[in-house]
Amino acid sequence: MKRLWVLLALMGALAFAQGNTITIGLTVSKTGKYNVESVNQLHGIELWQKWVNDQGGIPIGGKRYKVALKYYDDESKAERVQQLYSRLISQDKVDFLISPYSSGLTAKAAIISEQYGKIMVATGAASDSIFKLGYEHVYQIYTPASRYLTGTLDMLRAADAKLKKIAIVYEDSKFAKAVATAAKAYAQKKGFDVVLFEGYPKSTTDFGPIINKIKAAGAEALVGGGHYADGATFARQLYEQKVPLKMIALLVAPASDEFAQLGDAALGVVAPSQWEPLVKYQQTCGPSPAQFTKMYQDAYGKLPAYRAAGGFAAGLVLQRALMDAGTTDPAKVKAALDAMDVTIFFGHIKFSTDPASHGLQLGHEMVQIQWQKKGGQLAKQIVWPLGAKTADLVYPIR
Amino acid sequence: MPEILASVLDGLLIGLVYGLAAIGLTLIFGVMDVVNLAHGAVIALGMFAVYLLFGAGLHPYLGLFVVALIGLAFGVVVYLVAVRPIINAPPLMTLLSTFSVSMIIIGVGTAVWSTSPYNVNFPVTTLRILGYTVTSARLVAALAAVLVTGFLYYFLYRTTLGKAVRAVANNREAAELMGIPSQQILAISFGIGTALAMLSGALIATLFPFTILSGGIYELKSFVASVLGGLGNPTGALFGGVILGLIEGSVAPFIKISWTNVIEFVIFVLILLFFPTGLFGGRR
Amino acid sequence: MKLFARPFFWLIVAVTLLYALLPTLGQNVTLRETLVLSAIYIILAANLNLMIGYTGYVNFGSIVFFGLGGYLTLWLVGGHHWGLYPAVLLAGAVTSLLAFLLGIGVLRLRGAYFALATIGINEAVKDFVANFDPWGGAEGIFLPFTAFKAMGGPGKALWTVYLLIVLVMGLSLLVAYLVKRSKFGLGLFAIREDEDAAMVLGVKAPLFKTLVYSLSAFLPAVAGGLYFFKNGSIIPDEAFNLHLSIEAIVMVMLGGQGTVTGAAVGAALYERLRGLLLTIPGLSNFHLVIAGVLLLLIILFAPGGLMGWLYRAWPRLRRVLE
Amino acid sequence: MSAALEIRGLEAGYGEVQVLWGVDLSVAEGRMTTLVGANGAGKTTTLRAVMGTVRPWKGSVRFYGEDVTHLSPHTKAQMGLVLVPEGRQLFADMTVEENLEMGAYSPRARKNLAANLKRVYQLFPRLEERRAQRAGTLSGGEQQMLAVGRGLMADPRVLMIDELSLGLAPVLAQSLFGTLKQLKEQGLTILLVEQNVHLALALSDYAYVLAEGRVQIEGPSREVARNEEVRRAYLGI
Repeated sequence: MKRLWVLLALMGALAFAQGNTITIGLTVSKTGKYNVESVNQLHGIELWQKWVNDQGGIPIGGKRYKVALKYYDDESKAERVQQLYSRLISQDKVDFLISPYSSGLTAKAAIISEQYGKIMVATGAASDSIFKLGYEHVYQIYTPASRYLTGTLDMLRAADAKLKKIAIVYEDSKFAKAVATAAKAYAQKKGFDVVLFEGYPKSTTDFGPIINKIKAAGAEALVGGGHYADGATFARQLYEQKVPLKMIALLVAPASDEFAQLGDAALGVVAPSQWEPLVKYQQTCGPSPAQFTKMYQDAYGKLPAYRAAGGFAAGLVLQRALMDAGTTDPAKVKAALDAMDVTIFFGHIKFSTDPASHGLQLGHEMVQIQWQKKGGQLAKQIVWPLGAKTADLVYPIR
Repeated sequence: MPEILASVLDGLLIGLVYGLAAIGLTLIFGVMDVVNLAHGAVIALGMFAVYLLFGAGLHPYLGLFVVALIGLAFGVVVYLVAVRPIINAPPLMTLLSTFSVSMIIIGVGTAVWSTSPYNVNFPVTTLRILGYTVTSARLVAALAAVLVTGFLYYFLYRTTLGKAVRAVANNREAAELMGIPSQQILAISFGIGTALAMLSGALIATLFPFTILSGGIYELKSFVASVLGGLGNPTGALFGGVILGLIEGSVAPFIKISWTNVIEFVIFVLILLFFPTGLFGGRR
Repeated sequence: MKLFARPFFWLIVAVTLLYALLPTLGQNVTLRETLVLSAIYIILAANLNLMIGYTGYVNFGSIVFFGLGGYLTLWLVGGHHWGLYPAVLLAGAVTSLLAFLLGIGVLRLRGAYFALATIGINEAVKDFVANFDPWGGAEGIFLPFTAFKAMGGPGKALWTVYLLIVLVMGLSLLVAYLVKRSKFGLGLFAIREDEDAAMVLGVKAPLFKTLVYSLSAFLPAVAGGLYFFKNGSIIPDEAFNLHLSIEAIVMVMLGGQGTVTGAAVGAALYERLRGLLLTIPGLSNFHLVIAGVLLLLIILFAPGGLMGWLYRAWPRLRRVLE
Repeated sequence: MSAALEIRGLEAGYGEVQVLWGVDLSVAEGRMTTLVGANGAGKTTTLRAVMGTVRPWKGSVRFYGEDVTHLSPHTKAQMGLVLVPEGRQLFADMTVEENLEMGAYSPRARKNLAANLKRVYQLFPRLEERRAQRAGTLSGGEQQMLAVGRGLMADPRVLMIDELSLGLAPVLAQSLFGTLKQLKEQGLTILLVEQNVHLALALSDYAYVLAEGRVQIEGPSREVARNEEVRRAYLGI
């Protein structure tokens, strides 16, 4: 089975000599549809590894443990994930696990981690449902899908107390549908009138029919979207069709830097983001957001995307739990994770301990970004929460 | 009500482009009984062709002419390599060989362009007609589809070569007996079918973003449209495309968009079962 | 037929045992996960071969059975707290019945029309399920952890499911063999050669075709149930992946259509090849291209596949390897 | 006198089944030659092997002295070796005139398209009346006229006709044979395969009797027609 794995663990000779090494296993989508996001996430994890090893390792119960990573390419495919996680646990004897990228792959890996009672920190996976299946060893870093758009709606309500009619239009995928369903309930609670609630098929490129419906329903604001490709197209066609919306908030797509390629069509579009380099969280452990951003820039020559930050955060949370536990004993580490309530550069981290939703992220909040013109240039600004903002929300946009 | 009209108009315009794609598929089937499973991949190639030409400074609408020529040449090559040796074998063989061509195109395309979306960013104006907003690109695409179809009809019914294509489609052996080099005609027909697919891809690329995988959905729509119109019947395929577009446009206001595909495929299977020669009569 | 006197029967038993024992002996989970894919491919190819190889009907959407079986199973287990065993059996039976009813209509079509219709059916079912809320729509179905606990925890459950999948693989090969050696199979081969002539000779072609279509749905549906149970979740795109059903055709062609050994060897080879192409650096980007070229070469130069080539080289093999 | 078409030792068949076992046959220029024989004797196969729509296994076909055995059918047609196939094989979805036009596809024939069209319409006025009608909708007799007319449009140097009268009413068959006679008188070289042995032998100059894939008897038509043995053994008259 040599063909399957690519060993990238960089183990210091010292660590070998002392024998104090913690091995963390994961799969990375080096190929396939999650390639870009997953490799980004890996960069964050590797940066954390380097950071912690440069400090001499993780201090646990008076000893220092170096961190080794072991990962394989899962090809973005579900069928490889279970095979490789089984291998990581039973053959490579890794100590802890980090999830693959995406909720779909994480769900498959979770069955294996649960089978062996291995702790798995899940990053790049925003699904709620994985954490409602009764798993006891999976911990979520991201804000779950159910709270993706709640901040957006809070912001909209704060900007316009009178606005009633909103449209929720989402990609018919597991993630976007979960987000939209939760957003609908929250919108109704907030006193919005959801005049259109509809999904569009995954490969949609022609948003004409949907846009006609948005117009027909007389929606004043739009929240929804799905992933990058559909979101960018949706924004472009909304602009071309001159749909009179006061706010457009889309998932994922506007949070990417490439979104600027849309030009004027990008202007004013809002997106929830897990994390942005400009956020100002007051961390109680680990690097500050600015320190992390600098470290990342030094290492990779560009600004970190939230996926990279999520990767680093996953390592940091595990590190924190090990330090709190003072031992590598899985049961104690699990107890430390259950009890965790910290703020790191990525934001507030606290897990649900309710058996019905064990491991679900409760603390972390989304930030809202908006594309604005700054000195003639399109730029992302943080507009919500107010404590973290870098600019005021532009409202209405049209 | 105006929204419904807008939706129907949208459907009509895009339906013409579906129709053009379907003609490419149905022409090849009509002439040589080959269901070209590389159709979708070729549509995607058309998208990238116009994208590359645009990148080289050619206006997308001028690029169409070049795309058509590339399509013709490419189709002839595909025919000679993958279809000709097994043209008389059972249908499974040509289905599989054209599918393998599709795998090769998509494989190379993925290696070169990955599967991320591309756009042909050229200035598009917005027109208001009867209080409804339409982009110039949509109008031009529909018009181009009609023009290309007209041109194809002129070719098939007014030129000797075009008539030879129809003769070979009617009776390959008799055509050969009359001195018509049937293999050349088959190669040319495959080339034309491919050129039409690439043209429709190029037109779609002026409307929507695309990836190397985008051809798949239009391939399926081409199947539906050409079966609606009767496999092997180019006029039928154009009408099939329009019907498909109109169905999409007219049901969209009343049901969830995501049900449109279900309706289309159910119609597809039902038509195959109960009107196997399509609504306009095809060749069996 | 004296089944136990046939060497080929014992060959099937031996291969099945080999798949069952190899990973079990060393509790080798990695090998198990590799072999489970191989076994699933063999199941898909062997059953598809009943249609393509035996009857000459190109089913492009055979994966719809696999997906439906998976959905029915997960719906019964996850939503209605059924046990896995009754759930997969019912899923298989229902899928097979649906195939029978569908077959009555769709098998009137021949050649390319049939092939197109099977694509349409798969896409229609996929889009329907993606909109069907009782099955979770686009979100799919996720199994609660209790479903695994009921089978002694996921560790034990996954081993059990693996052995069941291997059993289904063995059964698929056995069915393929028995059908080939039966009068029923003879009728199918007659339909493949010339359906109209077969009818004249008294083969009840419509009934035979419908029966074999229905039969070719049963075991893949059971396998789908087991496979997606193992995955713990199912979504429309994974369940009704048209690409996988076309890959199944490639496997059958690679091994040699119409032969039991060919379908199995083709499937196993394809799994290895695919894995190899995906992991060789530099080639991983081109694995689709290489697979495509390979398929084209088979079609153009070796339409009988591997078995066709072996039979020609050693004609005696024909008597041993079915 | 040189032969327009010279066939030597022709063997051919379908799949593994051999039908022709060495056919020798020669067609003199300006004459009408006929090939008769019972059903399954290999008449149609002979014509198809000559054209190349059935691949000849062995033997040679010479056309005005040139070896054309392995040329493709369309090349032979372009050279002027034209077959009016059994069962007419029209382009059913095309109009009568388009069918005729397709007959003149080869560059050689295309030059004379207008003249030939006129000639065909003179021979078969019915076709001119129905020039815009789809060939598939013609009556059986009209279809046969069109098949012959289309063959003539190819400007044949040798015209081979397979089963001219098959399935036609006797009156129609008579009239078609009349046309054939006219063509012969105009100097066209013809090789005729015909079920109606009486008519064929009456009209043609030279005859070959084919049985079991070989030429059994040959001679001037009148003599063959009188040959009692031929009548009984091969022609079932």
